[in-house]
Amino acid sequence: QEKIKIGAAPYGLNAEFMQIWAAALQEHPAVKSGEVELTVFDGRYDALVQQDQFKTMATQKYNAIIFAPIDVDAGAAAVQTAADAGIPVIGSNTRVNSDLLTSYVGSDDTISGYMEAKTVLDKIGCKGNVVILEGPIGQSAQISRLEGNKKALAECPDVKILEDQTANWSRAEAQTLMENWLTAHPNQINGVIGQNDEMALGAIEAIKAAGLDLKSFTVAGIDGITDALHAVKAGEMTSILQDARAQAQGALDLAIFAAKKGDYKPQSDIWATYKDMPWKDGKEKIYNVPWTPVTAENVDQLLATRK
Amino acid sequence: MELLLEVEGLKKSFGGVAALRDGRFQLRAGTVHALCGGNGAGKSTFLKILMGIFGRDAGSIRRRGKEVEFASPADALASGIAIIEQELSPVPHMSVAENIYLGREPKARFGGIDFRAMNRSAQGLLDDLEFDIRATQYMMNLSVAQMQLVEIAKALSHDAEVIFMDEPTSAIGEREAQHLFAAIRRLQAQGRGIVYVSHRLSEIFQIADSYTVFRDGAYVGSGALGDIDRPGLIRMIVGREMSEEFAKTNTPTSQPGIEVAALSCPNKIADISFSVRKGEIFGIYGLMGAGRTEIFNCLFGLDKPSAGSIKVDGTEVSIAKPADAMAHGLALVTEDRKLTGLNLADSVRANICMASLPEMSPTFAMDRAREADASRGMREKFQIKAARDTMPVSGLSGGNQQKVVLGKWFLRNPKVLLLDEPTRGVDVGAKREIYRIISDFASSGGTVVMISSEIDEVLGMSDRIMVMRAGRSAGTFGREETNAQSLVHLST
Amino acid sequence: MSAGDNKNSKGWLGSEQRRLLIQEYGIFLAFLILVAVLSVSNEFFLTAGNISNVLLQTSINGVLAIGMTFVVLTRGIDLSVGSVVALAGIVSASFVTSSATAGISGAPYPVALGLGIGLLVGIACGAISGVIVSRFSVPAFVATLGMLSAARGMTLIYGGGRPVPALTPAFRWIGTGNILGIPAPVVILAVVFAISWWILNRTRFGRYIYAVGGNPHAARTSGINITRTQFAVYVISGGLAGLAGMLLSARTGSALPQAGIAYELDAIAAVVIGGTSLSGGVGRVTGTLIGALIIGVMNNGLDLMGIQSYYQQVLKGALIVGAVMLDQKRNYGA
Amino acid sequence: MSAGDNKNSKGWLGSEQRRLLIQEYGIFLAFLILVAVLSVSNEFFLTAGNISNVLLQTSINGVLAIGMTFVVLTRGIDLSVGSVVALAGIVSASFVTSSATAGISGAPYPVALGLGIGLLVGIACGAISGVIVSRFSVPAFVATLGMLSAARGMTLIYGGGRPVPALTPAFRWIGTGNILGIPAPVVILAVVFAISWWILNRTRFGRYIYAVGGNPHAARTSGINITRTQFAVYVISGGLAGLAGMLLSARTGSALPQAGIAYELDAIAAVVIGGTSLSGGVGRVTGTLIGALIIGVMNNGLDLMGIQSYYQQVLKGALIVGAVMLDQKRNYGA
Ligand SMILES: Nc1ncnc2c1ncn2[C@@H]1O[C@H](COP(=O)(O)OP(=O)(O)OP(=O)(O)O)[C@@H](O)[C@H]1O
Ligand SMILES: Nc1ncnc2c1ncn2[C@@H]1O[C@H](COP(=O)(O)OP(=O)(O)OP(=O)(O)O)[C@@H](O)[C@H]1O
Ligand SMILES: [Mg+2]
Ligand SMILES: [Mg+2]
Repeated sequence: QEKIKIGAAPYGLNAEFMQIWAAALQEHPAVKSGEVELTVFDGRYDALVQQDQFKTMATQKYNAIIFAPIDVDAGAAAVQTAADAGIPVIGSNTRVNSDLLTSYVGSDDTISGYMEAKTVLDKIGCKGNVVILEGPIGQSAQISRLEGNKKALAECPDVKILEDQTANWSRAEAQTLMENWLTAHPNQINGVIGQNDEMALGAIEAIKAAGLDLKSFTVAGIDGITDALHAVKAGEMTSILQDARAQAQGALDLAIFAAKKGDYKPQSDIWATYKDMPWKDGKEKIYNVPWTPVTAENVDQLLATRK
Repeated sequence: MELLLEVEGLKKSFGGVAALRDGRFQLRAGTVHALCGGNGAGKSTFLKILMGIFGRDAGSIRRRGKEVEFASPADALASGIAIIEQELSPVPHMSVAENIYLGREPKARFGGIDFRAMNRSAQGLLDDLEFDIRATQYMMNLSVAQMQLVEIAKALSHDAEVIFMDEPTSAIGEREAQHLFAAIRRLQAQGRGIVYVSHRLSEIFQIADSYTVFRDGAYVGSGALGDIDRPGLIRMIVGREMSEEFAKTNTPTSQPGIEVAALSCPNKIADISFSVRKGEIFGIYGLMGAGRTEIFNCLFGLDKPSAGSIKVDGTEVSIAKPADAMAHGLALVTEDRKLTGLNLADSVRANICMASLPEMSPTFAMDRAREADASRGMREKFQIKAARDTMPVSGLSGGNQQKVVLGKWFLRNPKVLLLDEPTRGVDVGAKREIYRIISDFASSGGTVVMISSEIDEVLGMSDRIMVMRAGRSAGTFGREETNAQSLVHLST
Repeated sequence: MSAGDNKNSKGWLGSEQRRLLIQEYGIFLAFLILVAVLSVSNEFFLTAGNISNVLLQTSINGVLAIGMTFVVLTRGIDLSVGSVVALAGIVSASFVTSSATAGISGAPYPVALGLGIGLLVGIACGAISGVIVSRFSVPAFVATLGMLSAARGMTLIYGGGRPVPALTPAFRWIGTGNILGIPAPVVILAVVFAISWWILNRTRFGRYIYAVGGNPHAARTSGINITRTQFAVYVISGGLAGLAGMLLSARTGSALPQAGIAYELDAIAAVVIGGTSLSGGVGRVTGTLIGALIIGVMNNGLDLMGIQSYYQQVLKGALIVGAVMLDQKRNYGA
Repeated sequence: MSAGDNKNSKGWLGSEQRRLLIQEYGIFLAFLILVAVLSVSNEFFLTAGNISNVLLQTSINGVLAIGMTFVVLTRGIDLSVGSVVALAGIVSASFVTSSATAGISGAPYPVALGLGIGLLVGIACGAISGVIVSRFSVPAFVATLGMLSAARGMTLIYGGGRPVPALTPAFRWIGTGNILGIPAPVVILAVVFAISWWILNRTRFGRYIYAVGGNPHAARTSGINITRTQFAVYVISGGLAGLAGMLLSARTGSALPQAGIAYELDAIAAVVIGGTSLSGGVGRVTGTLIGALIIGVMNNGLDLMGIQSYYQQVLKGALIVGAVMLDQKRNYGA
């Protein structure tokens, strides 16, 4: 029996989230059993590199492709390439502006942006001052999460946004930025909205280094990376888990399904975990993996999955 | 007669130090005008200002009676002035023809370059001058002397009315110099004006018909060469009475200093043997390209000989790199100070100390007092003219740069001194001083091997002379048993 | 056997020419070896489709690297190309987008307008760097690093930090179209290469570039206008970066503000691998093209073989160095 | 008035020394102007806390830039420092983490072991680049670009693409501790600077570096071992990158595989802004320190003034160029 050749094209593999995502693919039962031959292509954070990799996969006649594009719009050209070669593409993590996408498994970044801002605003009582640490300007996640942030902030007109800058998802950059903000706005910052955990952690380090009391700050991040789980456990921040495993394995199930032209039952356990996201015979266009706020109750359990 | 150039009160200073205080001269059509002066007198600075390479601080320049202001060499070229600079300035990765016609490439159709025509006319030019160089060769593959010839050809190719020649013969041989003089005569006959700078007075008396002397950046006097004799000119240049003989005080001992046997390097030199005793000055004469420099390169570990043995103090040594040669007491004053002699961006002091760093840092840290002392000592010994010894050597006049190279190697107190054209670009006064220093070095038991293209120098200084021809020795002769004619004869 | 040999040596290049080629472009040998190894180890590598892919994937870096060659030959460097790619890409895109949210009012305009404006933006950036370097003697590294930062900032300001999507099909053609079965970007690269080769090897301006890089003093005393020559090479590099930016947006179908990050490294790498010296005056645009192809082939080949990305990075590092080492051996060894 | 003037000129520097300082470090003037403008326009800028911040934020780039100065003085370049930062950071961290999931079995080890290993990793990377450049005459750009890629790959392989968190407090002290109220990284930078200044200005090896960079032919003819000198500067740069990597992970509290990306640009920028020529032989480590401070002050000042990030990038570009232009004016003008 011919193996099914599936290619995964994440936008980049240097950061922890996508690393977990890629690792989850390798742990999918169909890959482990050898039914599927999986190759992961590192998009190196460049839309064009991803597009080129699609061409490479088309040349090699892959049966299906899992795609986490760097950008909503720029992903469309890549999908077109695959469609021209008759290869189904399953989106994961980041949407693609294309009708040609077979289906998409991901979590809506606008929601998480709203959720994290809301937690911060609730904690500071809908008054005071906040700062926002943004992702690389123009990246889809940054745009959507900011949209969510702004939506929540609109509900609290008394809250002032003191600063709003990009730290490019980077902990070190966020740390520097926060050090400078703490100087420029002494004793004025109440909340820190970090669009991802790395930057939130950087802000925490800056606060600690300045000798300030973390308790007088509310810091929020998104993604639920390991360091953030530890920080949540220590009561230093809040975070929202974006389930990389579910996004990856869900997409892989859908990819196999598409490759086998419907002759397939999903094998991942994530369908059982998320009752809100039913398989529906693989016919849905969009599968929304729910966001899970990290809490004192579930943090130990989550940490256990990171061994 | 018409004045091609008339200059008055030219001034120039670099960072507060005056290089030229009062430059003056008049160039008539159809004359060869010698510009004389000691090292650092301001000759090159003067010419560079006239060429538009430097700006001036004050003074006036009149070209055919009209006040001019050259913002760049392009302007000077456009008004019919060309220059052979003292410091060679080749574009190494271009062909000879491209170097000669740089900025004036013959055009072909569609705005391209007509390479064929360019190569042809460059080759024609070189052949006319009887320079043995192929126009299609890469500049970087030429020897210093050949590069100098290309610079000469380039200046002549400009068809300029005024040509400045700043020490055009310092790196080339006798034969090529005569070809240059022939060309100068032709230009003179066409009514052009040539400004000729050289420290070789015999050349000046041979080719020039008028002179101007600078001293310490200022005009001293001028006149027709017919009205002055050699001692008179020297007096004007150095500002005091001075005789010109070679100060030779050494007497060879019987102990061998350096012995070379059957040294060969493919395509460069073959079967070179000689032995030099302590206290002896051994001269090597030859035409350019005869392979003299190559001998030194092999001796000093800069090139790998294919065969041969070297003995220092009677014991055979193996030399793979300059550091080995230095460890055995050898020192090499190279012929090309810019390429292999100096770190132009660094200070005079650092350059003087460059070959003695381990000796001056017994504990890894530099002994700065010793560095300063050494630098002061060498500057006095060779009378190096520099504003400060922390100034970069690039700001020194050519002759003074040469003295820095000499100082660097004398500082090492070598046993064997290898000198390749040691007085290149050095003025009459300093030359005498250098001869005395070399001679003293030999008298105190040092061994000297000296390459020179100046017959007077070789004959005046050497105890014995080896003549090189096409990579082989054409014989070795005692000082008394030879003369200029036989040297030239043997070398061709 | 021997007959075969004879035939070979009468191939498309005479043996003398071949010897010269290898001597001049030791890197060409490295390229051939790389291609040979990949052909043997992957069945897809030498398929027509994949060759077209590799060329397509090389086109943008190739265009940038050719522009960079001009600059590096004069002893300069242009770090800003990546940012100029983004700026020109987004500005030109805003003139040819059919999306109402992005773009300036009234877009899409005719494709020629978009192309012209993209080129102009690139040329303007190059001109600014060029003036700073040539007139004010600011080291090229600093001047173009400043432009790297400034052009990226302007990209974000211009687009409000958002991508410009939905480019018109006419515009996208330059990135996705075909001419006689050859992808349009490859044809564009070929044209850029041919013109650049001609300029560098056959015109006065080309000679001036080599002279200014090889010995600025000699160039000046020969009456060459150094300021103008230096200025011109930055304009060329900027213009080609503008072109590359448009190719990039046309290929991806949308202009991203974070496009082109770190492209300068790949462009300079192609130049240096191709044998052009960063100290100026030596090098050939043919070498640059081979350098760009080596990088393209390497990326493509490692992806084809499905080598894990982390190991790919280690391998790439080793391969780049290895290729140049081979070249050095040829040049200086024996 | 005139009395005041007199007093001024008898200040902490004699007038002659001051003249030299301005002549040698025109960039110092640019720095002072930048500081003056920022002090006036922002009340917080000159507070003790902020000065300490600026120094802290300069420390890592400062250490890298000092290492880079050694390399650049010999006509080289070290593009790999950012990747070496990440590799050394993650390897050393894995020895001093108290997290059971990350790290090698049995960690945490004593902090000295972690530090030693981090340094060793940096030195090893530098040594590899050094051998490739000095022995095999591969252009430094290519050799260290290869190392940039390879070291990043090894970082990802070593850590499996995940960060190493939970570093021991003893290790974190080098990034977050204080010595007499001065942040530990600042003290480390000061020590690195002092030693480097001494090496470059007062030792034999320093003289070798300037000679090799200024004129390799002359250096060789003067008996200087070029190979060894070149090799050594890459080892120094690698070692300092290793140190910087540990400082970074100690500061952020965890070693990230994507740390240090593009750090090489800032490091080289500091070197060049500080007046060291990329063509070697000319420059001072004091200038590099000022260059790093200019970059640090600029970043800090623009953040303090709350300038929007898009405009910050444009401004940063302009400021860098402006500072160096001022310097050039001083050197070549009048
Ligand atoms: N770029 C420079 N910077 C500083 N000083 C300089 C510079 N160029 C020349 N000088 C100084 O100007 C003076 C005149 O130098 P110049 O080169 O004109 O002498 P010269 O007459 O040509 O000597 P020589 O016979 O040795 O070539 C010297 O004292 C030299 O130190
Ligand atoms: N860089 C080079 N590349 C190729 N050939 C060279 C090079 N330098 C010298 N040669 C050749 O080597 C031979 C010996 O040159 P060498 O420089 O030793 O001669 P020389 O007697 O010192 O003459 P001079 O120094 O006056 O030119 C000559 O034939 C010369 O053309
Ligand atoms: Mg002179
Ligand atoms: Mg010679």
